[in-house]
Amino acid sequence: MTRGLAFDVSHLLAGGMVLASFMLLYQDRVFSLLRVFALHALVLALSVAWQANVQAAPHLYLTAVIALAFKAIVIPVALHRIVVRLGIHRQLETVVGVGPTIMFGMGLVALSIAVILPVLPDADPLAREDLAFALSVVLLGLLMMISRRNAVSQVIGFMSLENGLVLAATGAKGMPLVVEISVAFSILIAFIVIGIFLFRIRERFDTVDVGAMDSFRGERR
Amino acid sequence: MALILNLIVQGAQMALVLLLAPLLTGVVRLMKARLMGRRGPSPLQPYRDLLRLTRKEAVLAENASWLFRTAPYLVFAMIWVAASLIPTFATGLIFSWSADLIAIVALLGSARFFLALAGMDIGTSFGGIGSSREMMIASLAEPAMLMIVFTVSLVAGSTQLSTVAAFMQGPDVGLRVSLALALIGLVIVAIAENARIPVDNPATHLELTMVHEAMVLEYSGRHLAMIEAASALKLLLYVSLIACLFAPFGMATAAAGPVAYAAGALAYGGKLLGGGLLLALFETSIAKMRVFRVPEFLGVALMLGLLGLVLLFVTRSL
Amino acid sequence: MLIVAALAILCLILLGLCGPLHGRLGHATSIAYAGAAGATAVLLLMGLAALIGAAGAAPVTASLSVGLPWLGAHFRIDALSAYFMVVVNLGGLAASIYGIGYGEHERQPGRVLAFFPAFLAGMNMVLLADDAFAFLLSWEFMSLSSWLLVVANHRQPDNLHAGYVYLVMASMGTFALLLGFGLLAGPEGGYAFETIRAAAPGSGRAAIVLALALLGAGSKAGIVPLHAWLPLAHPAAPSHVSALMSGVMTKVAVYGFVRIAFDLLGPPDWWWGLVVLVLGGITAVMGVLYALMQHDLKRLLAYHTVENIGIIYIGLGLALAFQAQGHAGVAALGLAAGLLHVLNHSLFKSLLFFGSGAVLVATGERDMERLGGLIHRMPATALYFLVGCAAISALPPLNGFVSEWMTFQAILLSPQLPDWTLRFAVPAVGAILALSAALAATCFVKAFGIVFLGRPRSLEAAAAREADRWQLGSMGALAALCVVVGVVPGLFVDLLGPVTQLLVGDRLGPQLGLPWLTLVPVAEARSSYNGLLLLLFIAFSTVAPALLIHRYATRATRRGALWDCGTPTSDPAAQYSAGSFAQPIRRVFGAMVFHAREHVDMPQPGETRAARFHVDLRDLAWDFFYDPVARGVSAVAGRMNHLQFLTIRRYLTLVFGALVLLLMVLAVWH
Amino acid sequence: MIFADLIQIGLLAVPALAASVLALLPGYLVTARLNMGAAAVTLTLALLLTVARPVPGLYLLVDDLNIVLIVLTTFVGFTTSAFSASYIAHELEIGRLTPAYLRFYHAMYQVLMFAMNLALLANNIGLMWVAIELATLTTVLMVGIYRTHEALEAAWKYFILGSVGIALALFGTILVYMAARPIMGQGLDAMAWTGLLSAASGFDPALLNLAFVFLLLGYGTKVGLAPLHAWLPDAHAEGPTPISAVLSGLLLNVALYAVLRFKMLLTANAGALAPGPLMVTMGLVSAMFASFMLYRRRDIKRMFAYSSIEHMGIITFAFGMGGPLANFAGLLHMAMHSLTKSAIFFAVGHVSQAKGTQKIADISGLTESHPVLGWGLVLGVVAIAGMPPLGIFMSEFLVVSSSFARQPLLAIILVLALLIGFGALFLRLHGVAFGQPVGKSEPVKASYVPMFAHLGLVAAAGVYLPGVVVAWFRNVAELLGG
Repeated sequence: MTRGLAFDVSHLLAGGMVLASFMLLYQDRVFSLLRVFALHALVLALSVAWQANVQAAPHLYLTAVIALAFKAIVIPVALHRIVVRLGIHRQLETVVGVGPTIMFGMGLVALSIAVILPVLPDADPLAREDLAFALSVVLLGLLMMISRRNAVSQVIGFMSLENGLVLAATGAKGMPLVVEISVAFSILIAFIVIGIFLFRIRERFDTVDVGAMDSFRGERR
Repeated sequence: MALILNLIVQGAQMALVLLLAPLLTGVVRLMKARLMGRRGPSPLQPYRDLLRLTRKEAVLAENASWLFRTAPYLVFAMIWVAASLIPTFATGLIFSWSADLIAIVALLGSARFFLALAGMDIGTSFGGIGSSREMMIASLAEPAMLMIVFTVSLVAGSTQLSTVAAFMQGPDVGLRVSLALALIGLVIVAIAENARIPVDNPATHLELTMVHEAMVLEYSGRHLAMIEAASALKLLLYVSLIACLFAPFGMATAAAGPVAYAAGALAYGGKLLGGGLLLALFETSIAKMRVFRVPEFLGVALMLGLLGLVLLFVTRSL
Repeated sequence: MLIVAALAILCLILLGLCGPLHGRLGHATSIAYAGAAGATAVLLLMGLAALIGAAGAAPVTASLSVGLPWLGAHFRIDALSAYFMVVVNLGGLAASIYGIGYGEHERQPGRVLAFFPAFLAGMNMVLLADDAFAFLLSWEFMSLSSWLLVVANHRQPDNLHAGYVYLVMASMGTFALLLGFGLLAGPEGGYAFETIRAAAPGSGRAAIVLALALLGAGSKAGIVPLHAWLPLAHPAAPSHVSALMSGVMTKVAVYGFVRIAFDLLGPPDWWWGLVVLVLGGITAVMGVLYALMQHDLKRLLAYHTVENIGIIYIGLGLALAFQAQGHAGVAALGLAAGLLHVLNHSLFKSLLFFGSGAVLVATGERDMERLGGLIHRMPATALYFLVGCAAISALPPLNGFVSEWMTFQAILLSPQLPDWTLRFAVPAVGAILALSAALAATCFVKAFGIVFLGRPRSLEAAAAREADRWQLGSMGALAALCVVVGVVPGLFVDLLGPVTQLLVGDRLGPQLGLPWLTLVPVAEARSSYNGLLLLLFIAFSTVAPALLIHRYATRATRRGALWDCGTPTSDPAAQYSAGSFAQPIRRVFGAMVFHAREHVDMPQPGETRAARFHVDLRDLAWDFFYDPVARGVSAVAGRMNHLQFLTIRRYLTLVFGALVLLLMVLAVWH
Repeated sequence: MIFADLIQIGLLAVPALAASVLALLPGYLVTARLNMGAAAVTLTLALLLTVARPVPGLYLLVDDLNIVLIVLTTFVGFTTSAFSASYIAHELEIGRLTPAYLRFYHAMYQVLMFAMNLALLANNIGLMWVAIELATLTTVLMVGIYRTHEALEAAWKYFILGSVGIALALFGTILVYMAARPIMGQGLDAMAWTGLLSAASGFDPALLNLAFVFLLLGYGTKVGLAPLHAWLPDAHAEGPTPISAVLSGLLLNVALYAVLRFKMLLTANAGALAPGPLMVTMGLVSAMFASFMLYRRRDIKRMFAYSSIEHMGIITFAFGMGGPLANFAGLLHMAMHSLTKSAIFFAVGHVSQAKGTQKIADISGLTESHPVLGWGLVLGVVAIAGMPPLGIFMSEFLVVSSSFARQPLLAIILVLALLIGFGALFLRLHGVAFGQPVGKSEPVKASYVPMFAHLGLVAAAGVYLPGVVVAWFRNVAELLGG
């Protein structure tokens, strides 16, 4: 296996994740958002699997499987059902328009590249490129969380952020505990999803229940 | 022996001021009357008044306290001490160094303090008015006086009156703007402090603008006598002070002997007469002002004093 | 010597236990105050011994391995601290004795007992401290304990407000001093005063430290415009504590300033004196003007403390100015004047506060408009209070006059200064000093006249009872001391010799050997003052005429109704009131200094309601400084408060913003 | 050294075991005592650790820096368990907590102790991250334990913000590993503190910088630095008071400990960005912000939570300034703040039980109605406001004075923040502790021992620090460097 191929494929997959992140930002319907996220997770699973292959680290396959099964299938399906069950708005409510959001996202990508650039290239070009993409995915995930008002899209944002973390972790050659961390994160996300379901968060992250809680937020005014 | 002699001279000074004070008041009254075209009382009338008052029964208000009864004596004593500390016919008396010019000003302040308190003791509205206005006037007159003291002391390099008088007699004085300003200021202060026209009118009662008389309204008999004597002494004090500072000629020096002392006493008498005349002239030619014009009047004195002082500081450096 | 002092201080702190034990322990009040009196007496003796022995001897030093770990706590008694120990413990002793009687009237004595000895201990510790940490620790401990004393009577909202303002100002002052010491100690942390003295700061640094010292020690002392807390806090405390705070704690603040400005900072620049002088002048005149306008007896006294602090600072400023020009002798005069006034003020201000406490106990009133005629019901208190009034008004032959006289003498020597600004400033300050002295007399004619003279303005005042023997004893002793210091000032000026020697390198000539105990600061030809002779003269001239008249004229006296120009009224309300007494002065200075506004509400003819007259006075420091600051903080706090009510998404936006910002910093940094 | 290793394991095993046992046991008295007992054993083990220090292993490490915090953590853990015993009894009595939740509460308490011990002991940056995440999740669950709307919302907010923080910290951790790998090779070695520190000078500075930004923000969220603080006040206010005490007193410290460790890495690398200015800025922003926020608080626990933000800001500032004095002050402040703030929360817990409210406006005259409690609270606030002779005065003295000589402007900003905070604290204290007592006022059956033990220690430390402790702190201050 040539080094060039390994580089190109992982580059392609990481770039694919950034693209998927932008697609997430572009969506304005809940269900299509869920589908795009499944795609996001799928690309991640592929990327992780490719890293497992390249680094000859079989335990990474486990991570890939988790990503595929949990994030690409279980979570989207579960969220889909929650949306239906709780009667959540299918329309995504944005804070600023999609256009500016995407422009801002571009800026974030540029920023990630700018901060990664000074990293010495002799370290590991693979890691370096991966890192820039992972950082972009993380920042875009955060952007997703803050630019949408719906709880579901915020969860999706958080998960895409976390996908970026896994991408970075797998890109770091020989990093221990990657599997454990991805498991831990999956549990975290499960908590969030369960939380949304239990506390019946319909519209926003902000309140646990509609109505009474709106006035609260810490101290009654 | 020298000590006893010195003590005698000092005693003579005390007696002299005490004896001359009512006369000065009488002379001023007489001259004022003459200037106004009246015959006027004899210059000895104040002596008779005082003697009469001391022999009369004192009437005290029911709620008069011990302070009311002691204050006249205290006031009299303080002004008397202050007056005897000012060189009259001779400089360098034995106790002259026990209080300098600043202390003399402060002694007058003490006297005023107790008099003002006595004015409030009975709890009448007139007493309060008098005390309040007296203190207001004093609050401005005293700093003005101190500024003048400063000016004079800086010129002479001392706050000791004897030294100052000796210096003023000497050749180093010259004509100075500062001293002229100080003289004007001192006259203004003297007028205000002695409750003379235009600040106050010593001859009137039952006028809402009165100051000093309102304060002592409740006094009678021997207490009133002490207060009257103290007022007379105070007038004498200011005249002697002005004479000592700005017309120190004729004064005997320390331990100069009886002849010099007698000459000094004569000169002193002349100065008092002159001062009394000027005062009477001034008083007859001016009208009484409203009480709330007084601060402005005294403000002028304060400004003059300060101006003189600053000029002095500045010219000294040139 | 330091060990004994330390033990006495420890005793004081332990005495605080009487507070919580009050109720379980019989006589807790007496034990606490008697113990405090004993301890302060020991400390007083220590101070005196140190001061007398300070002439040629090296200062006593000691260090303990407490406080900052690698530094330890350093203590030292030199002439300066010994002198202030005398002042502080004299006041403390008097207050403790007074407290034995006064404490019985306390509503919640535990709250006072617990902190009163600690307050005394704190002040003594400040004087002994010889490193920045120990100094500030004691300083702030002093603030802390006095704050608790101010809020001892905590059920009155006014007291709480006073305590709050006090504590915040005290803390501001401590921080200022902390910064100052930080600058002096340098980044390596040479906090010992020994180290600081050795490493003289450059002129720029010294200037900053001086400013901070003025801010820190000045706020504690009550320099205008940092005085705002003082008239609130001092009256709020129980009266013997008011006496301590006003008479003694402000002196500890002066000590702090002297220690920094004269001892630690090295040789002064020429303009230091100017700044201190001008501040002192403003403080003196503003203090007394505000005092004149007060109708609350204790608040009047508190404002008057501000004036006296101004006088002390004028003395210190003169000393600094002269020292900068190398006139050590005159500097010693200015310093001695300031420091003597420290002692004097502590004596008469304590006395006056004790008197006001006695009045408070007897009538339950602090409002002068409801008092009057107390001289009949409380003759001894009245006499002592009168002595205090006369002394604070700088009347000869009492002590207040001596220190002001010395200050004037120092001012009169100022043509020796070469600098122009100083030449203009010094006479102006002299005028201000003269003005404030005269106004002080007015102020205390009002205080004594309204409270003790005239007829009672309320039933409480009419039913007043004389104070008990402890209170009277304490007041009597202070009054006697006022006379003693006024009559033999030479003794005390001599005591100050080692102090000025230490600080400006020169001292006034020995005074005690002079004939008739005269005070001659510079030369006899220049100026001299003899309180003793003056007292004798006055006594003679008072007694002799009185005797003569009684003997040879008449001593007949008749009591009758008051005359009042023929229109007497029996209603005490017709008397001159405190407000009307101050009215002429208010008209002269009112609009300028107090923003005074008079509102007259006169009913139309035929209406039956009463006419109303209301005067609105403002303290400019509040208007121009404190209120805006408070409003500013409140406004910012209100603005920021929205951040408590954001949605989670917005909080996330903040996180995101911080992240992006930091990343951009990183990108730019390369 | 087997003995020392055993102790080290015990420090983790005891809370873990206790947690599993407590999760099963019913009954208030037994569980509360067991909880205390376990905390006591942990404390004893921690104290033993100071004598017998184990050799650093692959996963665990005991050195000068963390031993201080371990002892502190276990001590406060123990005293809080004692406080919790009397606090929870009252909560059960009034029915705010049910026995089922009690089991959960005690188990979670021990899990939290386990997680914090693990975070402090970890010799592996990944392990530390896991431990802090665990601690966060545990506290999230505890904050929401009352199941009121407010509590749930606070927990939710904490959870979401904490999760994002955790994610950022993980990214930073990965970056550190990436920076270390070229030098130290793959595997666990490249994540162990022992190795990282000595080799840090050869790491890629750009990667380290990037890592630090993420770590500062990630763990900074846990520290409660503004503007990442939002979860903190609500979590403190709505959870059970013992948890507020542990949160403020310990968890914030643990998170700050993590930041400090990474700061040391950066300091050791010549090419990397100086971490000081970043920390100084965040510290100042936090202190200033929190000081202003103190003014408008109406809930007493939330107010003291903001005060914690302020103090974390001060500590971060101190460490950011660096140098032996400021570092010493920072460490001292950490210890003193833990003790004081938890003591305050003990007092506040009893107060809110006695008055039946946490609203400041409804509490007044405490020193009269509940003298011991009231004066305890006054002492606590006096201590936290930095007045002598209490410990925080010493640390603030050192921070302010040493930084003014170096960076006058920064010191002035800090002083302003301190002063503004001071004003707010005493404004509220006056209302709470003094004045006419109003409202309901039940006698409290409280154990004051933990509160006064803490305050006693703080008071003693303000006057005298034992030589051992000083030597310790100075060592660590030296380690932390500029």
